[in-house]
Amino acid sequence: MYDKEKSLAKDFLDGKLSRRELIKRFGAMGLTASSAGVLLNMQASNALAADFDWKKHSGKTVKLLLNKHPYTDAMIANLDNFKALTGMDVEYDIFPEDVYFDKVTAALSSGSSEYDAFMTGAYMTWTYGPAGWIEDLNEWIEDPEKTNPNYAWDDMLEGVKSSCAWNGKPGGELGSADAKQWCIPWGYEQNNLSYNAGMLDAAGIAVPTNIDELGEAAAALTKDGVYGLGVRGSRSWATIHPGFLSGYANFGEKDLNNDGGKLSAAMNTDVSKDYHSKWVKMIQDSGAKDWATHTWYQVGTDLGAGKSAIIYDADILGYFMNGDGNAMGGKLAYAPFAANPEASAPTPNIWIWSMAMAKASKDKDATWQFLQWATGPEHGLFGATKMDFVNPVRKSVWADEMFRERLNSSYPGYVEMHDVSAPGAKIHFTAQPLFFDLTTEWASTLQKMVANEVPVDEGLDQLAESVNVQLKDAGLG
Amino acid sequence: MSYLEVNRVSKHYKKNQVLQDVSLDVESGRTLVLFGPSGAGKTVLLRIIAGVVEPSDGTVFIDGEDMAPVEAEHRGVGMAFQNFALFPHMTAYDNIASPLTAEKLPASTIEERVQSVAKLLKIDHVLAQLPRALSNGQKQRTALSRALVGEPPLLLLDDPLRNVDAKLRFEMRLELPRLLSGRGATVVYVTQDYKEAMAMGDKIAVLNEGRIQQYGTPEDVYLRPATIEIARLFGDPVINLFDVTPNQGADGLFASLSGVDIPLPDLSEQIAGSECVLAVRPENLEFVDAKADNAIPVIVEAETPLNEKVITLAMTTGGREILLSRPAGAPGIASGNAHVAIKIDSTLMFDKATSKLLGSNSNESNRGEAA
Amino acid sequence: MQHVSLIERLLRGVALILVVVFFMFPIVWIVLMSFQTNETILRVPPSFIFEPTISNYKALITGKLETSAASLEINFLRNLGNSVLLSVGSVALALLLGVPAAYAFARHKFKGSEDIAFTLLSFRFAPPLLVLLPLSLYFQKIGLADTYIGLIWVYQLICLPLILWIVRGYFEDISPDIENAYRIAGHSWFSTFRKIALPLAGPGIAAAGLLAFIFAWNNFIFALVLASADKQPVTVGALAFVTASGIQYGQIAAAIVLSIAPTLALALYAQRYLVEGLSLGAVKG
Amino acid sequence: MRAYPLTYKKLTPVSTTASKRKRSGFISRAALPYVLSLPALLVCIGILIPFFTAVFYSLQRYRLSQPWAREMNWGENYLNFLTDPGFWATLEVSLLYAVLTVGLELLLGLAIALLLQRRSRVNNFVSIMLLMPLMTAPALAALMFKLMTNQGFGILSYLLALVGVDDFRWGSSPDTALFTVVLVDIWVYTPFIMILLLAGLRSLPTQPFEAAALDGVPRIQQFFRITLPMLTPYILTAALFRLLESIQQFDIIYAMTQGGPGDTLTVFQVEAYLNFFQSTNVGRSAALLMILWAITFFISNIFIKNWLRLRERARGEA
Repeated sequence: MYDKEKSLAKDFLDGKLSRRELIKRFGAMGLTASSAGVLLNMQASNALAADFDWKKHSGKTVKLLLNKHPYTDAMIANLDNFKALTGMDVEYDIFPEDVYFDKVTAALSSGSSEYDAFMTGAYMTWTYGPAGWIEDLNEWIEDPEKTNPNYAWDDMLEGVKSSCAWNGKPGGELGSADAKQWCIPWGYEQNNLSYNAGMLDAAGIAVPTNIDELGEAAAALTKDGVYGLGVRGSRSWATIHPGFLSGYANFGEKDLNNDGGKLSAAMNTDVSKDYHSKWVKMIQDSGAKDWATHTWYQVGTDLGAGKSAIIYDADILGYFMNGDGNAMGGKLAYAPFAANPEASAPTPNIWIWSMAMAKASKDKDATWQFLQWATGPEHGLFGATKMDFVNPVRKSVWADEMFRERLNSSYPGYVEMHDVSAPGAKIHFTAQPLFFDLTTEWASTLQKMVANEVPVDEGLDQLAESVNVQLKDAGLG
Repeated sequence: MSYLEVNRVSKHYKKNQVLQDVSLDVESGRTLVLFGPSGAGKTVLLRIIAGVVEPSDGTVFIDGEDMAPVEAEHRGVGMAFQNFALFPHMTAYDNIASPLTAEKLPASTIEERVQSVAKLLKIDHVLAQLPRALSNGQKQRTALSRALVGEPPLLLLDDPLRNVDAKLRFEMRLELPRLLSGRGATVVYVTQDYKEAMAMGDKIAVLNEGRIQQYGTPEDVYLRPATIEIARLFGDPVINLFDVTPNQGADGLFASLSGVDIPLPDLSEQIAGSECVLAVRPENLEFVDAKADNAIPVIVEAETPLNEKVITLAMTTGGREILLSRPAGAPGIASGNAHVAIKIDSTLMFDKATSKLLGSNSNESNRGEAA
Repeated sequence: MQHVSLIERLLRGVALILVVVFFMFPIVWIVLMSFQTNETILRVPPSFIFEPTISNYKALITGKLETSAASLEINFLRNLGNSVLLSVGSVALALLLGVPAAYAFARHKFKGSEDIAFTLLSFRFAPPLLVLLPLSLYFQKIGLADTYIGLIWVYQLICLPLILWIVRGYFEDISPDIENAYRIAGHSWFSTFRKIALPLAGPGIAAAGLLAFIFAWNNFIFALVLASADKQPVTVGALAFVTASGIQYGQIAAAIVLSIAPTLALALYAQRYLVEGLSLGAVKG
Repeated sequence: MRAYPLTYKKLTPVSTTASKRKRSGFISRAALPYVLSLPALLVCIGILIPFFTAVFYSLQRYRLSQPWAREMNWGENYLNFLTDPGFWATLEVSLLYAVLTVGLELLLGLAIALLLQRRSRVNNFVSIMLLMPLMTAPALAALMFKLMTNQGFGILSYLLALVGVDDFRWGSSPDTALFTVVLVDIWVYTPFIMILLLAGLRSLPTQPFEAAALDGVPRIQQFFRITLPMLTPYILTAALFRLLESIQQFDIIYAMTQGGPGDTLTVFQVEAYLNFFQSTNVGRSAALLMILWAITFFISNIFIKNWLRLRERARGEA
């Protein structure tokens, strides 16, 4: 690190320089905005150091298992600061997303102590937690000896934070008082609409505000080789959790009933059947032809390539597809979406990329040192403003003017969409260990419905019956 | 002193008995012929001697030493295979040189000895060729050269003339005894051809169904075959066999053949009244006048002149086929009715039930049987 | 050769062209794709006319790709190196272990040899997942997890039975007399094995080795389950271009091309062994 | 024929005296085969241990996410299959897939091998070209076909649309999913069969064909009466290798459709993989794989018995 740059950054933090002036001077020195950000963050980290013994685990190494993801890129870009701050070293293994979770399961189930911490989603902790592979992080968060005073745990978005906490009891409410913090939110995704503004304008179609309008709009937009609505459809839990469950939850529907710890299927109600019918028809009329193999990346690229008009999926897909490398880059817009016409606000189900600590880790305190930095406010702000660390999970980042401004300028409606739907955003699934069994079967049932292999109501009854059998089998029903 | 001794060797593969209690010995510098039909166990016995097959039971001694713990490569044996077994990826030269390279002899010595043996066998012009480029005769000579080149004290030749054409076989049959006798090696020679056996062997061991049937000099085997089977195998055309039941007459033993009473020579055994087989070699039958003693009436069916002899097929009145052989040029009858007589002193008598030769102490020369 | 009519020759020609088109088209298409940017790949209708770019290959080789959204770090060359190391190592070990064993099974019919040979072969057909998962536990305990040695060992599951089975057939096809002759000529069994059996079974060993190499190269799941990112082969590495910020189709294509190239080069080199070598030995009755 | 003068020099015999004879080496003759095969066996035994662990797992009620409920339930995982329609669907689609792919690949492979039988520059070149798909890892081949069948920019979808089939959904429709994965399988593995059969064809002796041609036997009959029977051992080997791999297919199906759409392609390994990695239901996963192993063992047993018999017969004739 160069002294000149360092002193500039220090001046800025001390209030001797304006931000504009700082960036100008950095620019004069040939630094890009993002590396300038790294420098800045470094100084901010140094400022942190005064209040907390960051050097306590100096010389130690933590090893991470990471998914190939912009969050990972952002973290690695800032990693030198962590090393400087703590004197620790960080090693990491990055796996492609297609195989990432299988790799995690393989590593954890083998009892490997190779990885101290890893990226995960909240759903996965419903397996990892009971299996005894990960730690309850409350132990560290609540210990002032181990957690720096500026960590600001309460700064985390409430719905996101509590979605990562579960008491381990099948059907137990997320974020309950006795819940264990299995992982720390890192970045998250709400499921709303991202759409091709040009296409909607050209067709004279208003942004749909409920599922019926969405169906109509999608049908009207399906023409000239473009299909109206992009949603996932592969035979996987991933098909259920984004738009589909967000809309489903908006009707007040649940996946499972919890009768005093006894779980049973709840997806064969009349309302659910109605919702399923609309969903299936929407895909049949205006979905991708190869919907049944679509995972998140086909949904995203099709929107980015101008092959679909609207997606009801993760907001960050729309975010990334608005970038320069895409045919439709800069032409996308965003809107919150409440599927139920009678609902007052959207209730997006969320996906949370989080960090968890492996129980097999040999030095958990040192690992926590890394985790609190990686999920702390400074790195969050750095990632959100300098890199593509969207969506951030901290209120303070969302309140940051520079961040809001940056989004508003190139991603119209994105911030508003987030603000509107954030209060209702949480995991709407019932936490229980059969999550993947049931959602995979659910996805498979949807595929059969879309292929007209089974009528919607019959399919749901069959699904419910099978789910009940499996729950009983596993001692949950 | 016997150089090679095979002592009560047996070999079986699972339940299949290939050799049973075989014993042999060959004196130093002599040639033993192992004779027998295919499947008799000759090749297996040879491999046991060479050390590439282990006997199930019994011992092989070479030069007085028990070979059981000695690997093939240390037995000092040269072997030529019926199928030649040349190394297909080596030139004829390297093939022949292989026993010498094993001895780690200097290249010049190897060269000299290979050339020498190749010249001897007239293949020195094809030494650079791979076996697939050689004619069958050249292959055979290469294989033989390979067996000879190391001057092994014991040579095992497994029917080396089997897979070569008739002309070459004829030539080699003349050539081989000279080659071998000059080298002072002890030889075990396997063949299915009785003439080869007679020509090559100082002694012949007749092997059949895994047992030694007879062990003796070529004359022994030809003149006093131990069994009907051996009598049939040795001799061309094949020996005539007549089922007879000898009776004791006033003048001694006689047998009735096509209604003619034929006097039989005296034998040590009492055979009167028991079923026997009278064996007469074709050359011991002759055409006679109808009035001659013991003339048997026959009808001549066909005559086949060969170079040095004439074979006649005739039928007795009882419907039995008999073969006669006479030197070419000797008088005979080409067709129609005729009479033949048996040179009675040259006949052989076998016990029909056991098929063993009667009237001779054949056991004496058959150690396999005696054991 | 029998007389072939003009019509038949014509039909044969057409059939041959169809076959070549069917099997080569995807490869050609992928090669073309590897010289395009995402933008031209995603163009409708697809077109054979485009401005070729080597940026995909450059990205793979330099390990860095700048996109609008993010700078991707790619370690594809490392994946390629891992594939080479794992495949070569596994085949070498499998040959080292398998050829002598195949020789033993072929030449020395010993008690239970047939059963052992069959058991070994049946491993080739055990579902890999079945052993892989418990194996990861044991590897953890004995320290073989995440090591090349451990991986090469597991790769024996694919390579060893294949080599054993094919090479054994070749040894059996060599007349025992040829080896006996060499022994009797005064050479030890080992020198017989080396100078006679090995050279004569050479084409078969080469063919079996080549097949084993292909199967090892194409394996996907072993390294994924058992090793860390720095030991992953190309089959896993090629998936790295699918990220939240977009799929790099051109690079996937370039990665596929690069991952086929080494095996193809090897196959070109050893082609005669493959066709001619397989015509003897195990495949034969 | 002239008799040769025996001018051969008398040289020192190779081994003369018994005392000089060396005994066998330190490895005795009986032990040799065991010594040679031992390393290979040891390596395999290392893989045997996990195998038995897997058998043990298959007899347990064992979910990683419910460690407290882990217990031996003996054959229950297997018994449950009897009443589990999912299992029977798995069995059916696995067998169907195997029979379809192997059958088609054998036909196609044989046809191509016959086309290329004659040694010529063109044929050799083509046979090398055809090796390329085999060199492509199935996982990557599936990826290639996924790109080519993409509804947006996929060349195959585009070409189909050009000829008027504009609603062909490849792996995304239950009607065409099986076709699609079988197509990929054929693309990857037909060259394997082709190369084995080509090797076989080229090694057939020519005499029977010449004799048949002289006798005026029509070529079709020559094929069925001579070529096919003589090629049988090759066909068996190729079929065995392919059948056992095909019934265990994972890479292609998982990469193309993850077993979907619906439950169309939930073959054994895909189902077992999902059972382990997503549901972490180790007991069921292991039991599924054990059944699969039993099937492959059974098939290979039959094949190899036949193969050995054919081999013996071929030896006997030789």
